[in-house]
Amino acid sequence: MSASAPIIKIDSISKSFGSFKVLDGLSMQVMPGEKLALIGPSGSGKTTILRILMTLERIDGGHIQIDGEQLYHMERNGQLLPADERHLTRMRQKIGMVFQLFNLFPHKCVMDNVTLAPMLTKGTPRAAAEKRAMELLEMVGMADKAKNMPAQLSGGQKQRVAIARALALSPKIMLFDEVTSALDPELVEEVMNVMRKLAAETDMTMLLVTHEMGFAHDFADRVLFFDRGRIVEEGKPDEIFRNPKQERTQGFLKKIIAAGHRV
Amino acid sequence: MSASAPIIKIDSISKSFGSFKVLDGLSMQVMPGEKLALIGPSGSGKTTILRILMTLERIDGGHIQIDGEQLYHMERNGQLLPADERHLTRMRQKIGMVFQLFNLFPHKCVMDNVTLAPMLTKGTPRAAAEKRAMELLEMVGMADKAKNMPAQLSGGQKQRVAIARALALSPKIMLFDEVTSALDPELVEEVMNVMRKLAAETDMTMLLVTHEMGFAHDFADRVLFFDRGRIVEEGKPDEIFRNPKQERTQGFLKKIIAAGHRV
Amino acid sequence: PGSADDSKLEQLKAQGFARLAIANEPPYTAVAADGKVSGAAPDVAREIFKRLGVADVAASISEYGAMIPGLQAGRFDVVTAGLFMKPERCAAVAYSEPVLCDAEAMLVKKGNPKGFKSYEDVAKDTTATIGAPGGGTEEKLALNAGVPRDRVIVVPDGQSGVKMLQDGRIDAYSLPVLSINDLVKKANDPNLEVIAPVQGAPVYCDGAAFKKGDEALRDAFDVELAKMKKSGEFAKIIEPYGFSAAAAMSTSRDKLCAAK
Amino acid sequence: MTQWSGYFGLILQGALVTIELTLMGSVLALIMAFLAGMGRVSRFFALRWLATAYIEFFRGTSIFVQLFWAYFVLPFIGISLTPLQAGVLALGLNVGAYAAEVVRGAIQSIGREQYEACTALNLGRWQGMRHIILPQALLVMLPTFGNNAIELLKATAVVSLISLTDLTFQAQVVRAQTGNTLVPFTTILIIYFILALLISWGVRSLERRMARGLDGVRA
Amino acid sequence: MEWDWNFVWEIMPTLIQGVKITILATLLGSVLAAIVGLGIALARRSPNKALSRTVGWAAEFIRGTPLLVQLYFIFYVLPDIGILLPPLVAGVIGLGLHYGTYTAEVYRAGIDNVPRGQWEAAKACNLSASQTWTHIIIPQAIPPMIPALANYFIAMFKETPLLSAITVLELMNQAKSVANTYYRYIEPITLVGAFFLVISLFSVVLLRWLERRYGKIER
Ligand SMILES: Nc1ncnc2c1ncn2[C@@H]1O[C@H](COP(=O)(O)OP(=O)(O)OP(=O)(O)O)[C@@H](O)[C@H]1O
Ligand SMILES: Nc1ncnc2c1ncn2[C@@H]1O[C@H](COP(=O)(O)OP(=O)(O)OP(=O)(O)O)[C@@H](O)[C@H]1O
Ligand SMILES: [Mg+2]
Ligand SMILES: [Mg+2]
Repeated sequence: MSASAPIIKIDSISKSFGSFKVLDGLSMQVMPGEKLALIGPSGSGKTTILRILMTLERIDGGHIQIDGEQLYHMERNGQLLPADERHLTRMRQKIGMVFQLFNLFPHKCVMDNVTLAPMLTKGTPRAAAEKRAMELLEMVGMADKAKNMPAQLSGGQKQRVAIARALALSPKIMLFDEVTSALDPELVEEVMNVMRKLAAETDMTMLLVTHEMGFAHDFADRVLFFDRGRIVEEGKPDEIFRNPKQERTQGFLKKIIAAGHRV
Repeated sequence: MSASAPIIKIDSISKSFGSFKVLDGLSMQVMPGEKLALIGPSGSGKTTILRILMTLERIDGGHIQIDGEQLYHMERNGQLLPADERHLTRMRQKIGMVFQLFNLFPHKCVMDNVTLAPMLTKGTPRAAAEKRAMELLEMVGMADKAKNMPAQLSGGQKQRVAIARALALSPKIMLFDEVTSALDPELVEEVMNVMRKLAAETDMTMLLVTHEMGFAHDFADRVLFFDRGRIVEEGKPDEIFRNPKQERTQGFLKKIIAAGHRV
Repeated sequence: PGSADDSKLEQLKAQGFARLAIANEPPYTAVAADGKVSGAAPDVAREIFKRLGVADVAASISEYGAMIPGLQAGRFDVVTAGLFMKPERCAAVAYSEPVLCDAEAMLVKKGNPKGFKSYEDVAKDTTATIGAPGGGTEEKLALNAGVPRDRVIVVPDGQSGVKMLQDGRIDAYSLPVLSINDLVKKANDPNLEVIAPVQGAPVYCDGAAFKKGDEALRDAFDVELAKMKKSGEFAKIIEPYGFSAAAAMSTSRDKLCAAK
Repeated sequence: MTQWSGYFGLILQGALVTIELTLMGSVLALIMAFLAGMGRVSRFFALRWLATAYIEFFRGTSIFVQLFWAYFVLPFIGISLTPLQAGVLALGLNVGAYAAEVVRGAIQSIGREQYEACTALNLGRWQGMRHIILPQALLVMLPTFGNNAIELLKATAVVSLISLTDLTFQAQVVRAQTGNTLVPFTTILIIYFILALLISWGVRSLERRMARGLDGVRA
Repeated sequence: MEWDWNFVWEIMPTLIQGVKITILATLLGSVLAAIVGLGIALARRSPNKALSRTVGWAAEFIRGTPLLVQLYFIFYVLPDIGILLPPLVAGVIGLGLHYGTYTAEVYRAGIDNVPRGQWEAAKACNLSASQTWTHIIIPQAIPPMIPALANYFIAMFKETPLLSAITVLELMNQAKSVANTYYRYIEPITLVGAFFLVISLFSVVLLRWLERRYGKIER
């Protein structure tokens, strides 16, 4: 793996909301196929990184390369210019995202939620899009609900549809932001199972933000611990969870455990 | 403790929402000073019981006695009549409740949130009410924010104020409905600490609904496991969590554990 | 009169009808239950246009306030609505020779309790109020006679005026004689009394009002009008409605437009 | 003596004019509402400015004045409209300005997360608007649109200013010809109310049909 | 027709007289509408079915029919049953009743928008019904309503020309009177539009400020 080039290369990016600096010169790299977990206290900027990769927020400075190409810049005659909408549209094909609150389209049935984007953005014919959608719904165990409206589904089911929807565009990189934290405790497991399967079966690159340490442990090849927009510590799950080196990491994990979460 | 009479005596109550029967002939008793945890799957009726005790919902049948007096009925010449508003007002003095979403009064500062009810319902003079409020805010660690508005507080801080507000009426029974589940994981601990202290220091009767099994374990003298409006199993925390006898309880706890919660 | 003006009449002939603006005020105009338009003013106009070779007229009822702007904006070809000639109006439109003449009247409660004979009488009684159409001749006359603004009530239409008098909201309601007579007939109320004519108030005449610039058409209209006045047909049309042909023939546009 | 049946016929003719005005005015208002409402949330400053100017002008000046201008002033710049056209134009533009704010509000009421889902699925701005945002926003707009249509119905009463023989105008004519106030006005009050009920009933059943299986779209 | 500035200055004092009456009618109408609306909103919440239904239908009727026709009724028909109102009073009552049915909806929404949790917390604090209304619900319900209420009062302002039908000498009536005297229409009517636009633009600024100040309660 070390032989190939990183698929995500973040180079000292910064981002502020108003006068509040969330990210300040952050750099990191992700290898193709890597499964990465981002953990850390609330407000440390985890979500912000995913949203920046999905181009839902703009960066104030720095560079990001996806799959060897600039994300927020275009090269024209050797010069780096700010990206226009067309460039962003092309780059977004490589990236998919699943949200904490699913964000399904409430006025479309499960099937239409999954087929809409391939049909509109790639011009996939309906028949092909529906065939592929069925496979994906099968995979997340939702094939029998293809005609349901989102309002008729439980939270766990909604989230599984959202995963299928994001997969339908076959992105190279998938971003997951606290995909289980809005679910009832009993429904969490079904979504986690789908994601474990996904992680094991595909060579997609995945970034996961979560507060469930046990899940992060099972899912990830590598864990990044964030605090105040900076990477405080990173390493293999076992290292981070069993032997955190930094005081900040230790404190965080202790509090989480005290609050009743298993690591 | 077995010598004294129960402070809450629920006698085969039933409750429906539309055609959906939530509680069907439920009976249970609580001793003075007891700390009770209600656990069970989502929708099993835990919240409904607390809301019925707080008279936020009416029952369709059955009887409830609080502290030796009928809650929803009045005795007149040996006959049981439906309670009128005056009777309910008197009975509510014995009961306080803390909500999942705090429900602080957003247009009043912390101090006024705590003093409002004693001044209005008991006619406590402002000076006395504020003195008592300061003690309570001290206890929940919020004395320094007495002049803040609720919008300026974090979730954990809001919940601690809500606890102080409920305590200000010195009820004999306190009801807590998932008081930590709307909080960021790092803030959960501060509220739990306040409640552990409360449980240890007072002889108030307390009913707690929670999905945090570890917390239920620490907090409660007795745990009730609910499913579909019925008590499936009850016992000391150690019995329930280590050796559940019913299959339903076992299944529930297994799922919760798999989802990453510590027991 | 240039050739451009003559073309207006040709144009009306070609399209086969002329567009009239009329008011909702009997007996100058009347609308029957079947929607058919009659009344003194449109009947005269219909006859003259027929003689000019324009087969028919299309009349639409219009608010007084909308007539002159409509004429100027080319919405109507002519206004025949009982608009009395006055110098300031003569400056705004091109009038034909006089058609319908009428004196001013006042409607009061039975027995004329305040003893009004003229607008000056209304001015003298400091508690009296008088109703009149907004911007109309009667309003102007009352104001000129010294009735203060807040005692001259602007009444939107005849029916409202009668109702307000009956309800005691105003002490007198002033309109041309024939309009008042028609209202009284319809109201069929024995407690009303007509004072006509109002002392000191002049007799006014209306004419068909054309757009400035359509003087050629107006002149053609005048020629036929004069012929009809002479032959007596004019009187035959308007006298059944109560108007006097002699009054119209005894004066002229030039006199009325110059009057002070 | 009074020929009431004939006069009721006149009033019914007026009702037809009122209905015609309401229908055509509503269509124009709807078109303007979407144009200006979406203009208000446009990325382009010029469009936003244009839409804002339209909305503030037509909400700011009274409908009476607008009607007068449409009928009597437009001819001076060479646009001569029939009374019906002028009535429809003024009513449609006026109510359209109010409804445009409804469209804008509904579009903005759709949560940011739906826009973000569109971005994450790589839908273009117009694709997202067309397939995701507008269908949901429409349901939010409908009830207020119903109210706007009733406002328009009531506003048609002012067209008598430009000699359009609508319901109110015919009632005035009947009143002048018969000398009776109570009968014509009671009649048209009832007719107006029935028309208003028809509008709200129609909108409500439309809403029910569109909302089928959509619980959760509206808060 | 040419625009004549001399004429404009000549008629300005008369029009300003009219503006004064217009503003007076709007202010009095607003006060009445605010009170009537509260009455309707409370009556519709009443557990007494007969009361809440009757008031509900009456409000629907008033809202579904044109203000113009209602004004005719109040002014010309009510005297037949012995109720004789001066023009301005009749106008203010018409405006107040008509707009009261709108403000009632604002009150209803304002009260409904106080989250259920606040009612429940009040109960858990053992507050009585009247204490809950005065200390918890009303203080939270009123501020968010202020912009919506102000909005209706501005709309009312623009409907005052209807009062000319019942002989109130407001702005529009003065303008028409002037126009009929001199046969010049463009200037007076355009000035009326300008007056309305100026006052509306001013009130838009006021509204924005009200929205910022009262629009939201931070929770
Ligand atoms: N749109 C925004 N406007 C202002 N501040 C924002 C915005 N989005 C995020 N922030 C702030 O940026 C900081 C980082 O937010 P972010 O959502 O990335 O944190 P996080 O690590 O995902 O936290 P959590 O675990 O609570 O989701 C927080 O302090 C947050 O308040
Ligand atoms: N107002 C209501 N109307 C209709 N159904 C209701 C209402 N309140 C509760 N229910 C239903 O009653 C059942 C029991 O609800 P309750 O809130 O008591 O469950 P719970 O055990 O507290 O669940 P959770 O753990 O999700 O809070 C649920 O199925 C719920 O949908
Ligand atoms: Mg986050
Ligand atoms: Mg619950």
